Amino acid sequence: MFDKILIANRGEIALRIMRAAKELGIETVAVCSTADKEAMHVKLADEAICIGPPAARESYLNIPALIAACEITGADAIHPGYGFLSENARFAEICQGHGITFIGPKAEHIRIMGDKIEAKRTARALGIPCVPGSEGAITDDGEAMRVAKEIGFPVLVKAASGGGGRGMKVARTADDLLNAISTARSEAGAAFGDDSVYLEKYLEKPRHIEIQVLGDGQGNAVHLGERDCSLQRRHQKVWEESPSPALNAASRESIGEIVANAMRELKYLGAGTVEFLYEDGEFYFIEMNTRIQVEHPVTEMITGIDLVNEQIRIASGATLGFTQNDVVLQGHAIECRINAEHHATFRPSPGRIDYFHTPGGLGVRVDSAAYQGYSIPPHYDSLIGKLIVHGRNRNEAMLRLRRTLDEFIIEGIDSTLPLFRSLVRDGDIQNGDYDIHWLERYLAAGALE
Amino acid sequence: MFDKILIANRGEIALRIMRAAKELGIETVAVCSTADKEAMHVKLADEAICIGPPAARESYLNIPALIAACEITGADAIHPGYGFLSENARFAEICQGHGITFIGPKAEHIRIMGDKIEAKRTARALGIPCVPGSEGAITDDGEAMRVAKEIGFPVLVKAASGGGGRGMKVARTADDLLNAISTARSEAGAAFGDDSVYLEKYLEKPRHIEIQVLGDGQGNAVHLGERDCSLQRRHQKVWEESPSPALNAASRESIGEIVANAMRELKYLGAGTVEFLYEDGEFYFIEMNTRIQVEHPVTEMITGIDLVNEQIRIASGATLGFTQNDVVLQGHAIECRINAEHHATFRPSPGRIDYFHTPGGLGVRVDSAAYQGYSIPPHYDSLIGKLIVHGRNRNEAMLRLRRTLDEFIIEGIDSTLPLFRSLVRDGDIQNGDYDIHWLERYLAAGALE
Amino acid sequence: MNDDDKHKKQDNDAAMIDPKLVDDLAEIAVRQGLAEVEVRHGDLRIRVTRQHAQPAAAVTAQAHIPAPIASAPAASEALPAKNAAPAAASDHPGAIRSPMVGTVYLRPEPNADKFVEIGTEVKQGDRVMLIEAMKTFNDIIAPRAGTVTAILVNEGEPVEFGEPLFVIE
Amino acid sequence: MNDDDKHKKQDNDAAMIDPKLVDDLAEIAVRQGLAEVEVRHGDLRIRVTRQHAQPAAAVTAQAHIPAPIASAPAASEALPAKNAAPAAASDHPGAIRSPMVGTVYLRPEPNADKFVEIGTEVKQGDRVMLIEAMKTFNDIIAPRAGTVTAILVNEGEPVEFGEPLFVIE
Repeated sequence: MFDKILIANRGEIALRIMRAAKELGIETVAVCSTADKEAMHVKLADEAICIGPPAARESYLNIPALIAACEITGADAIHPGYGFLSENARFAEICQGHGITFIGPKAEHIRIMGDKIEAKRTARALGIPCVPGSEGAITDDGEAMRVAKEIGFPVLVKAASGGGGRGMKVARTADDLLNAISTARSEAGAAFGDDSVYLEKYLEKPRHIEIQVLGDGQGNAVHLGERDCSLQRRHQKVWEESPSPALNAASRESIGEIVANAMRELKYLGAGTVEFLYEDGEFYFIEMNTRIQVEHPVTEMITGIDLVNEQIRIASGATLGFTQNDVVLQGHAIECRINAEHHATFRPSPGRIDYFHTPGGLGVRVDSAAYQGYSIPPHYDSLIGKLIVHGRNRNEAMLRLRRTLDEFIIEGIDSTLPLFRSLVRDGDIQNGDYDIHWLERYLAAGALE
Repeated sequence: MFDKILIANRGEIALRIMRAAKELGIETVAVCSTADKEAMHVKLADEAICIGPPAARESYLNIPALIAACEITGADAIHPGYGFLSENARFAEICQGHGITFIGPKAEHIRIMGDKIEAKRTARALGIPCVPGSEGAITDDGEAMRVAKEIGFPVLVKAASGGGGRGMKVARTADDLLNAISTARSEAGAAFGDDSVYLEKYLEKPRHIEIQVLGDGQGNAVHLGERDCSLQRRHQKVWEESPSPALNAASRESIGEIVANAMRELKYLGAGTVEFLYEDGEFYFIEMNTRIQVEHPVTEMITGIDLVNEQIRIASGATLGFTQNDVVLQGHAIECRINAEHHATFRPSPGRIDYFHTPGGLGVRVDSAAYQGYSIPPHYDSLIGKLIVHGRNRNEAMLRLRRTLDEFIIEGIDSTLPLFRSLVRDGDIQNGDYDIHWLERYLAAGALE
Repeated sequence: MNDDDKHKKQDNDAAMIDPKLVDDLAEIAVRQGLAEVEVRHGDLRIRVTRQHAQPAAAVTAQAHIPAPIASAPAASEALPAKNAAPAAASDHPGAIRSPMVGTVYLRPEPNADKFVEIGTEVKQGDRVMLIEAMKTFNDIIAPRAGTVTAILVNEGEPVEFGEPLFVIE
Repeated sequence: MNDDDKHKKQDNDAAMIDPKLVDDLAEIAVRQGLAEVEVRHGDLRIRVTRQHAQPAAAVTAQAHIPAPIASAPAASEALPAKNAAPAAASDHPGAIRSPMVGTVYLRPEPNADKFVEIGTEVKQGDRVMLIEAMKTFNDIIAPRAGTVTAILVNEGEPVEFGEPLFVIE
């Protein structure tokens, strides 16, 4: 096992990783930018190193600084968290080159899954169901039209290097297609320096359902059920829950086994998430995230498995300590991402938290690096914390969520708490009846104004 | 189900009950004394009624005021919490007489278990193992000597109406006996207005182990495993955990079934706890508490059963929704009672909480009615809150407890947090090697000075 | 406590300093729950500071200074207070307050006249209201002689302990 | 927000401090949830501060009023800070700070002389130290000419970004 882990991240996930390390008896090194010297992960770590100025590219994305910080502290492993360098294959390689264990998948797998076209090719080869679409980048307009007609309109034009919704265009009919391709190309070229695009079947009302996996790199892998992350705003997940209100046990087991088998074949190492769109009973692979995700606590609450603990154990060379049969999904969990944003305009609201009171009691978990008196710096994401509740069934979890949202107090800055207080009382949400467009429609209808 | 529950209590247990009621969709009425108008249970209830001045006998123990508060708010049930009127059989009867459901056992069972001699007689009749001792009160010195010799010295002389350690004397040899009896008698007479005493085998190094039960009053009852509450100071529990480090699965199942069977025979209704001393593999009944206990979350964490939810359901007439086979004990839970007291002198420290930050993350629960800016009034108990951790095994729970204690911040008043930070690092505690005298010895040795 | 120290520190231009002013500022600081008050005029400078998080006892020991309700309002606003009623109505000075929880009746029986009206002269011990609790009617009597100048509750209304009922002047 | 009104109320002939005015300001601070209110007129200055600032925006909107840092120190002390070093050492004014994380070397190789000693005159661009990071040695140069008056790190010591290294005067 490692002696000392450097946590190459900040905010709640840095604290999450630190907690797991402390509970394994491993020493922790926090890194911070000059904007984060008062951050909780700095205060609670065994050691903390300032690695650069506020701009992330000079601090949290600064590979030489992170390696140097390992050198001067003697850290023998790095946990990258999510975002920042967590899906940077070169960083994983550099770590290995310096004798530091990168707590994450093999660089090769990070690289494959980081390339959308390569990822899809690999997924298909592993038997994971994909959205019907072009076999790789489209270079010719005639071919594009042929493929689009084969898939059937509407079709989606997507940038090969894209993400976050940029470089995506819908062509509803054949007349729209060439225009959609050229628009997507120019957006992709400007945003990612790569104008290659591909085509996919466009789904009208899909849900976002993702499967959590854990593999030990030695051919053992399990799935830990799904998370339904359909409630999104601008492609950012807002509310995640498990089990999905849309799946039954048979479909859960079927897609779970397909994914777990794929990971066994791939000899995948560490935690990962295979994301799908789900419509009319069919799953369509979107991408695989080769890291821990923001919403991982939802899975922890229904499985009792500490995912970050497992990441660390596996990275240190341990094999998976349990099989698929040992994984039991119990009850229902829901996570709300509380952001420092106005609940209706979503205007970011950095600044000082004047009052901070978190809910407590049975079945309640708060993952947050905020504290009263903490100033949320304007340089990074707006996540204040995550409220996760667990109940014996979805109804109990919803009632528990309602009462905990009413107990949660954040003052001095705007937060999205009022959004969640509305959502938990909404009929569609109570019925689990929502797709990936639901929240945008709800907000557009002015439900919160 | 009830429409509106009046919570005849204050502090963290009032909040605990309120949370359970809210999660059942039941309206809540808080009551408070004039000293508690800023208390969290008052702020979070649907309605709040001031029932009297600070002195408990004029407010929280004021039966007419509580009944009148039900009348003016239309509450159809009263939850008494723990302490105050929770084990007052007359109060339970008065509630029924006014058409208000008392959320607790039948008055008859409260009365039996409230009388130590009657309780022991009943326990013995139900097959629950008792401490060898006199059959009821000792009236004659010759009889006392005969019984004491039969039990074997040392013996304990106890007041029939006693509690909290008052009216208790140890006679190590026959020479001490008559003196011990007369001292105990006069203490008991002064303290309780009843000088009857009885004799019991005195245990040298017992553990305090208690069995949680739940019955529906219709003959269905289950046990929910044990809690080890051996770490006590002046007969006050300080740290509780489950499973007990001292029991194995066979002894757990054996005593559990004995107790569950007794409750089935008694047709016990609601939550209750049968307390034992445990020494050399034998259990000795001490008493039964016919109410929810402070340390109930320990059991909730390892069973997943919401005890207060069950109390309310059962009181409304529901039958137990599960059988003994459905009860699965998972992992290990530990609770620390954080008091507003100096950690070494235990001097009470009422006053304003200037900074309050609770730990979060996986497997952590905080039950507390405190908040930043709250002033703990000097009139009531000193419990600030309970920190409960759960882990897959005792080692994980201990490491989690250590890291959460380090995250917990309470400023402005003294708290017993430093005591727990020491305990979690102590070798005996880590080994689970302690009895009911361990903590007093530890403190007497000046471990915290 | 440190108000006294401040007094002593101000002896440079002792003649200029009015202890009464300092005391007034201190009283404002305590009553308003301030951390600090500073005033300057020309060479005059007075600053009074209170410790963050004064234990209640430290201040209330000085009988002439009102209790530090300083941050209580802030804290109580921070936690959502659904029941403003108890605090709101209880501000009436000199009101006779309810000795119990219950339901108020202003007349001995439904069709009878009220015990008192505004303007009624009462003697000490006169019955002014009834409060019903647990099916029992409890007399609320005038604690002193005088004129009823306000009745603060309505027929059949629930009252809490300590809620103001009426005013005699 | 009502500070302007208060300015107007502030009469020129208020030669002495008016406690009523202070009290009014305090009442505004409490009611509006401000951390601080400061008024000046001529050489009159009154400032009231509260510990528990409510919405910061209300105060920072007025550029001339200092930001409410009131309780920030309390809060940061409240969370246990295990790493006092970064804050403690960084107070040296005018020190040249480390541009990177790494290990400091004061001489070009183990047995060589130090680049500089206290008292050494340096030109702009002179090498003063090396910092090793990722097996690479990075020159730390004098940003200006002057005399080295302090060396704040030791041979082989780890340094963080922004940590003061030496002083040139």
